[in-house]
Amino acid sequence: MSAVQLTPKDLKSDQEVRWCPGCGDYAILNATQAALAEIGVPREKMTIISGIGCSSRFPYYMGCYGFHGIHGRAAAIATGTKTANPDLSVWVVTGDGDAMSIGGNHLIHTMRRNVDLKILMFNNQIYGLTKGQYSPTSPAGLKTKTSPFGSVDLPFNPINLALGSGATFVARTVDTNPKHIKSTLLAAAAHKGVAFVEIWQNCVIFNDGAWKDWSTKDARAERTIDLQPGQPLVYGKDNEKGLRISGGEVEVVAAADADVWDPTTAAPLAYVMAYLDEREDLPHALGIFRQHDKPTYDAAVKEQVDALTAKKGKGDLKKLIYTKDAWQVG
Amino acid sequence: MSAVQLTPKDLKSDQEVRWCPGCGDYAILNATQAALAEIGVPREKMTIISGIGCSSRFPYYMGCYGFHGIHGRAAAIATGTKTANPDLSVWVVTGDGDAMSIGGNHLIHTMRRNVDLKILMFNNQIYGLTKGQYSPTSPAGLKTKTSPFGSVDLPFNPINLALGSGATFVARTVDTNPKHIKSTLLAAAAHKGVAFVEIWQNCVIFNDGAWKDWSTKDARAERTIDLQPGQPLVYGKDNEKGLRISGGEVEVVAAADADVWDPTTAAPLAYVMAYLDEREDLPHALGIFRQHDKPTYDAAVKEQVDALTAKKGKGDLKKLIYTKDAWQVG
Amino acid sequence: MSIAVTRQDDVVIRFAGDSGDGMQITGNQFTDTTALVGNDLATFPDFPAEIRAPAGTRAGVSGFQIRFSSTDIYTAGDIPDVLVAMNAAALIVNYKDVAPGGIIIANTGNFTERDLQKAKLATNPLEDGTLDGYRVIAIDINARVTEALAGSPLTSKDVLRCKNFYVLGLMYWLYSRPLEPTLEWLAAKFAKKQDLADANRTALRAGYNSGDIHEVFQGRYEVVPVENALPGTYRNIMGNHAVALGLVAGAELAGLKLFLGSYPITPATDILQHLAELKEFGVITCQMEDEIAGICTAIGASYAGMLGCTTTSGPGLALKTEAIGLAIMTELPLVIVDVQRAGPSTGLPTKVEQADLLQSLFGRNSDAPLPIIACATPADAFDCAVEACRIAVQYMTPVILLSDNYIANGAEPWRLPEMDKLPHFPAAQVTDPAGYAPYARDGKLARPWAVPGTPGLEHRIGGLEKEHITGNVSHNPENHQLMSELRRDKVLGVRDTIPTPEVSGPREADLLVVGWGSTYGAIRSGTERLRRERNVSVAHLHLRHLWPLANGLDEIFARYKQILVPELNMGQLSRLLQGEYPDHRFLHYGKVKGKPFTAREIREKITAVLEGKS
Amino acid sequence: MSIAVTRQDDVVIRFAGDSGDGMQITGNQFTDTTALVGNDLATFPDFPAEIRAPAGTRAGVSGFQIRFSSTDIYTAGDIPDVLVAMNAAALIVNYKDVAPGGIIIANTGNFTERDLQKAKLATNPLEDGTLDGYRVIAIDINARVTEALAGSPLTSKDVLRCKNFYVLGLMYWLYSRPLEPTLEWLAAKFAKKQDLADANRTALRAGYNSGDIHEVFQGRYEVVPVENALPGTYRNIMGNHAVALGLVAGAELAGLKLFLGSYPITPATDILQHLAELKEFGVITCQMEDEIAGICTAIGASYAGMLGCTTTSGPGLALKTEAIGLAIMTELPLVIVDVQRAGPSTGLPTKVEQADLLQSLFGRNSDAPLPIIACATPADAFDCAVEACRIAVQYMTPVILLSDNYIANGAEPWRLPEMDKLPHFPAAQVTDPAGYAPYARDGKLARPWAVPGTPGLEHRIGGLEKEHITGNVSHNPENHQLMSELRRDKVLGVRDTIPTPEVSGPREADLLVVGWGSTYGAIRSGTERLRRERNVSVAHLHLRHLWPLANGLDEIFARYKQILVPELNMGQLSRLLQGEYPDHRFLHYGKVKGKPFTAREIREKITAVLEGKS
Ligand SMILES: Cc1ncc(C[n+]2csc(CCOP(=O)(O)OP(=O)(O)O)c2C)c(N)n1
Ligand SMILES: Cc1ncc(C[n+]2csc(CCOP(=O)(O)OP(=O)(O)O)c2C)c(N)n1
Ligand code: SF4
Ligand code: SF4
Ligand SMILES: [Mg+2]
Ligand SMILES: [Mg+2]
Repeated sequence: MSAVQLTPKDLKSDQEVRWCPGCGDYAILNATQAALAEIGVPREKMTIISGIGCSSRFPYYMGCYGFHGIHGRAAAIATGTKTANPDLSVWVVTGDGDAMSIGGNHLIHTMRRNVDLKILMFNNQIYGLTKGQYSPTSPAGLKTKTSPFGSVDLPFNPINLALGSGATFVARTVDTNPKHIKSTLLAAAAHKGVAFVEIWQNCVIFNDGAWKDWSTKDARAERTIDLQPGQPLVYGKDNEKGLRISGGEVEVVAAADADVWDPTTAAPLAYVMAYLDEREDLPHALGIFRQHDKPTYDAAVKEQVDALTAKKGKGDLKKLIYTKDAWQVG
Repeated sequence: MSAVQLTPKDLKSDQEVRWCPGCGDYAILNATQAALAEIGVPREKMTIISGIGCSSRFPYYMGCYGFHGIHGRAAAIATGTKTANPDLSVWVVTGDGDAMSIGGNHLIHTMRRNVDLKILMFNNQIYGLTKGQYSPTSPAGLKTKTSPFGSVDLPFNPINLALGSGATFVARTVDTNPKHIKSTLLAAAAHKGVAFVEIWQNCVIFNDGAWKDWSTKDARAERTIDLQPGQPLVYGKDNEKGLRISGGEVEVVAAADADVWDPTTAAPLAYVMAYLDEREDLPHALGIFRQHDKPTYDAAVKEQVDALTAKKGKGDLKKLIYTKDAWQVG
Repeated sequence: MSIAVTRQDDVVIRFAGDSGDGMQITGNQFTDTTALVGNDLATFPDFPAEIRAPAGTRAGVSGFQIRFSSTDIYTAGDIPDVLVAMNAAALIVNYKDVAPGGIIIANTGNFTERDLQKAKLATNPLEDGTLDGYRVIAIDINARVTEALAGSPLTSKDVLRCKNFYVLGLMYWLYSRPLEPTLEWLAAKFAKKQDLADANRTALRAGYNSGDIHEVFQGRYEVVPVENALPGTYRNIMGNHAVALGLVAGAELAGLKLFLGSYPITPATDILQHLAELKEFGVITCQMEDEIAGICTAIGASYAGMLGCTTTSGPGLALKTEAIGLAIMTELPLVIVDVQRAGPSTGLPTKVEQADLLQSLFGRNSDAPLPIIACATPADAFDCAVEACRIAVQYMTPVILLSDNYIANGAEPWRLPEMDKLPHFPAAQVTDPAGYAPYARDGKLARPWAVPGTPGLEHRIGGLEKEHITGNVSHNPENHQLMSELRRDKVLGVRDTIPTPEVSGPREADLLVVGWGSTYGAIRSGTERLRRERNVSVAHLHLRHLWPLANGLDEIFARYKQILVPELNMGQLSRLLQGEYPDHRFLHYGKVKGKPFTAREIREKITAVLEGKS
Repeated sequence: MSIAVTRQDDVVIRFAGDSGDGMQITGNQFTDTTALVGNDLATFPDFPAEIRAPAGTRAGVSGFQIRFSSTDIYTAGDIPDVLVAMNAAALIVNYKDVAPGGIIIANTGNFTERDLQKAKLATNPLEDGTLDGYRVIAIDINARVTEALAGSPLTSKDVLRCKNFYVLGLMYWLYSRPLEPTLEWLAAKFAKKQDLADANRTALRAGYNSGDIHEVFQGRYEVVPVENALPGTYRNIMGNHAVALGLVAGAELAGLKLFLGSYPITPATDILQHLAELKEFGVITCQMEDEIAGICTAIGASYAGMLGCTTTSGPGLALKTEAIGLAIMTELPLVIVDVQRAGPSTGLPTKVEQADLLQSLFGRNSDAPLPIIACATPADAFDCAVEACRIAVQYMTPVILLSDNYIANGAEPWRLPEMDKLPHFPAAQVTDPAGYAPYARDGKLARPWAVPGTPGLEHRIGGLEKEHITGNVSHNPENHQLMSELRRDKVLGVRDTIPTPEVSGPREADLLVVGWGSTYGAIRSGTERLRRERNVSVAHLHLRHLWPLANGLDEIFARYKQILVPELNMGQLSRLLQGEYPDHRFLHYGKVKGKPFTAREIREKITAVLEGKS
């Protein structure tokens, strides 16, 4: 693709944006437009494919090609699109319900296959569009319209699920930090292969403040750590604290003694970072958990087609139909 | 449940067993009957629920209750059965296609919810019943009827997927070792919560020898390690080699220096053991990867029902219908 | 000066405002109070789209229509007598429906330049002649509420949020309704937020008093209670709520506990939400990962001896079809509720349509028959849910219960059933191993229900064809034919336990109008009025049972010269009837606009048909 | 002594043996050779259940029937003239079908005590009178093969594996067929396993020679080539293979590349398997995680500009219905192939049924019309697949192509199309931004296909109702009505590009038999013979297009006194026709035994109907 330079405005559509005032989706939309303007892909080669949910209205607001699919199936539709035309930059926008509930199967298989899609999962820990039922990422005990006495479901850790499915790029960002969204999406775009990006998103109406313990500016400094390739695992207001991994466990150390983060390692360290979520005493990780290079599905499909076409010559319909074992009458 | 003692024969049904001669399913059937005879549950309180596949014919051969469901849905059906009656011992029997392909979503959600089901996944890395197509666990490059030039799909590591979904009990065993199957199933039965057991199974017809590098008696000693709670991580013909985990990586050490295996740790060590599968130089792990105690879904559902019934009194239909805001006419 | 109170028999009010304006609450309060007054009533809430659109836009308009009357009514009315428009967008979207000369109350506080812009209006419709011919009452409700709540501890934004109660108060005044029910509701609702309770109370009273004080109206109205209402205890009910209650009742009447496996989907989600509250009835609700898991857990629960049930809307039903086949093959009881919405595909998720009938009948691989019933009104939904449970349990079969968005969210007074007159249909779960066979059959052709946990009845079921009696897997050709016929005949046998429906109107006439589901009200009202006022020779037949069709329909059809089938679809019941009763001709009258029929549309169509014009 | 060669016109042979006995290979070899000889033929392979049952049991029996003839034939025959039974189970399961006086060749080597036991036989049917009235040829094939292969390097187990080629040789001798085609096939097949090639060759020859040497038969037969066969190039083809080729051809004729998103399911899997081989045609096959992903990737690929296609059987179609609605709403081309099997639910997965017609028509939420076509025979499947592609591309719509298990695995000689006479229907993907609108429509009411990657045509599609022309989301009531009508009319418009089907037989008659799909052969053959032999007044109308129904059917139906509709289901086409053409009466004749109709069943039914007996 030729390196095209767009402005975020080029990526706005003519449709009125229709989320609730204060919804975290706005910030994500803006940051996405800013990021996509910089990936060097012309508008017509970008397509956004979504399922159903508040988050899934996303394609309508983007000035490129868009497909608002059906609930849970965005990853499957996008797999078809990308495999049919690997030249396109295909982005999947989905919610915690759309991706992890009804769409869970397509999600894990897309990640396993390493289809070169960028999957943005807006995690508000709730079904927004259907007005407030718990989702597979809602914490146990959450009271919602369908769990009036508290949900008895244990939630997924989306990062663990993505890692466990074999995703080659796994990252996390948050709606309150547009810069971080942008840099994360740029890294995702640069990755050749599936990129799963969990985006903590606030639903002001049905689950307000779900992430507030980690998402506000102050909380972010003290209670999150940003995983960046080649950077030390440090956090705190003045980056004064560090993490060191030993034997699957994690300890807090002085910044100077912190391990350096390497998302490309084959060893299962990314899981250790996901495990931080379970620890009250440790920060939650944002940033890039894993970044592995593996053959992509769409490229492998194309290679096989190309290789066999080169080997056998372009298929000839007549030869296919008129085989050796045919016989002549009359 | 009262402790009942059965013989394996009690768990045979009157139906002729119909797998191909030499199929690994026979050994698993026998070992399962042996194990289930010892779990202290009477026949009538056991039910086996399956999907579709060679493996899924299992219920017909068991002398307890059985439900041969539809393709991929066994875990969902079983969730309903177990939640409706937590008093039953509910076993799901499924294949790599049934569980991980079409049934992937129900599988991961069942594991996330920690429904107290025992899920036995017969992994032969192939679709047996439909006569030999690659499955989500087939190695990349496998030539099958639908991948004549080699599969371009990267496979799941079932253990990683189970762990990443939050399963509380994750284990692996192999059809060539009936004793190991039996002890693994007994451990699964003893676990309160979901138990995911991958069983390496040989399909003589369509994927013969898929596991032979690890499953024969000799290979097992040298190329597998058995994860048992509280036991050192040793392997080799004379248990002479050991494993030590450090910083997410694994090294081979003398048996005496081996780490002791603890599947109950909260730290993500189980992933390290799954990661052995990716290493040519290390053994593959069998045995128990994870064993965590968490509230089960079925019990939590029941508790909520019981608690609210205790609090509000048994629901009175008349009161439910004749509410305060009703009025009288005539 | 005292203001005259005029008696009216039948009034339609539409509240319309922004999604955030609380129109649904206003409407529901007016409804509840009106029910207590003893009027018959029907409501039609009309949500815009799923997401809150930007405030002030046309897309963001939310409406609630209520019709109340001194006599029996069947629909929420065609033409509002009063429109309350809380902003410019609400006005422009709705005013055309109002009866000529009708009242339009407009909140001028939300007709600023910006408001007009957001509503895509070049000029102010209050001033540019748009509303000529209506009785426009322009009030700056924002200002009045702010005045009334001067000194309240609430922020000015929260103060403005009370304006719907101001309007409600005003409408109570206009139609002479008591404030008490709403005052009580506020006290309960905001028990822990006294400030809000106070503010809304004050706004309500201010609105009520403004009627007297400001003399904006020439007079007040009174709609006296229904006189010839059937004696009994009544309560206001919405369709989704009625289904939930019916399922609980149905399970209890069968001696079973209810299990609901479901996945949220508009407009069916409420049923799950209602049932999730009823733990003390032993009701288990599992919100599953998708629709397939929803029905599969329900099948698994029925297998375990509960009454399995699943609730959904059209797209969700489409996903459940494979599993429905499993329930048919395993012959387990199961109630599947489909609250229909407009499609195809995602379509218009918050709008009404009756277009899942053929999906319900035929939307499965192979010949896979099951009984289908549809409810006519919110109150009828209770009876239909009970009936669905009865059939499921007595015949060991999945049953589809069709509701729709109009019934689901509409309300009407429900004459509560006398508890001891509810039908009992205890489920016969077998326990005796003697003579047990999994696919033996009783007089209804139902197989015995043997539940895991029962000693000596261990058996295996599944989706492969079963051998007659033994239930073993069978590939025998004759057996497959026999089982296919048994499955068909069992379902057809439901005919023996359902009554032939009664025609409303003359036994013989020029025209019979046949309907099903939520068109009931419009058809009943349209046909009655034509008979009453213009002596038209027309009758109405409503079908609750869509499969099997009741005995005796053929004879009924034969008594009418023509048959008209209005449906909110492109022709589904008409197609079914035409196939089943080829001796008659069924004229389809369809509407697919995401809206219910109005009684007037029905009347006009009937007239046209009888005049040979269509 | 020289053996007489008798001429026969029409022969039916059934090979039956254990699943492991290679009966399908034997049958296919006999078929290919017979095709080359120039006979018309039809085959019917009959696999037992899905899993290899224990050797020797009744459940493990696998059969292959071939009928070949000197004249045109339409079915694989009702009654075998010869049964080859490789073991006791194969004999007992099949002998009853054989014509009285017919030949039964039994491999006595597999009638030991143990074999009888496994086949659940108390006594040996070769000895106990069971086969009285048949010409039984008992040969110990095991022994003969072992003799013939004495000295072979193969193990004795592998030697026994060659017995099917011994039988094949014997049958070649009996019916005077050449050995060369099979010898060539063996050479190619076992190019790298010379031992096996040699052994099978030897066994084949030994079987052939045994005809002469052992004089087990009184005579040989000859079935001369079809004389009046249409001139052209022929090749033997199975239905699933023909569908695969038709899809490749269809894509090429549209100027597109083919994309298949699928999930394996019996009996549709072969199509995926065939297409997976054709990479050099640019065909992409994605074996997905389930049926839903299969169709969704196909939709995504069509969206990207390929010709999306998905293949499945009934239970899989049930899972795809929600996504089909999305394809209907987004108006993308898509071919959905359903190879029907017996149900409901898992049913009888390897048996035939035609029971997905109504599912195809109505199995989706809301009114969601699409065109449906069904193939009649294996060769016809090619044309139908091309036709499905044409309609999908020209009308921008999903199309369902119905095949079934009988067609899928059956074979017949296929008169190859002349390449330059194949229809061309180039897809018109738009590239010009001038005047582009996503939901504008052409003369066929198709919307323009604008593919991502095209500059200036960026637009958004999806499952919510679309605004006419612009394609923006629209909740407008009138627009929804309009779009619903456009969707209906576009599909009905397909009528304009399909011919009225031709009746075979008299223009007017006492009875018209209307069929669809794989019953074609049995009906054609049954009606022709009744006319020919008994001068019965009966005609046959075969429907390729099931929706929309072709123009002119009404007039055709009017010309016959009665109309009979045989189907392998409980009444689906008959129901559809009755609803559409109420002026006529359609008599359903159903069979759901997992088997095709025999021509005799059709004849008997026709006779009964005409005699007023049914
Ligand atoms: C087949 C189907 N089932 C259910 C629904 C209803 N539905 C629409 S969106 C949604 C959940 C959305 O949650 P999420 O993906 O988290 O999106 P959010 O609205 O929170 O952004 C559901 C259940 C549907 N549209 N289709
Ligand atoms: C809805 C549906 N799709 C597809 C199939 C076909 N099918 C049956 S079993 C199977 C795969 C079985 O593979 P696995 O679960 O690994 O079982 P195995 O036979 O290898 O034991 C498939 C694709 C089906 N029965 N139903
Ligand atoms: S409901 Fe929640 S997620 Fe949806 S638009 Fe509103 S704030 Fe955002
Ligand atoms: S096909 Fe494979 S898995 Fe199936 S029964 Fe045979 S050997 Fe076992
Ligand atoms: Mg969400
Ligand atoms: Mg398998």
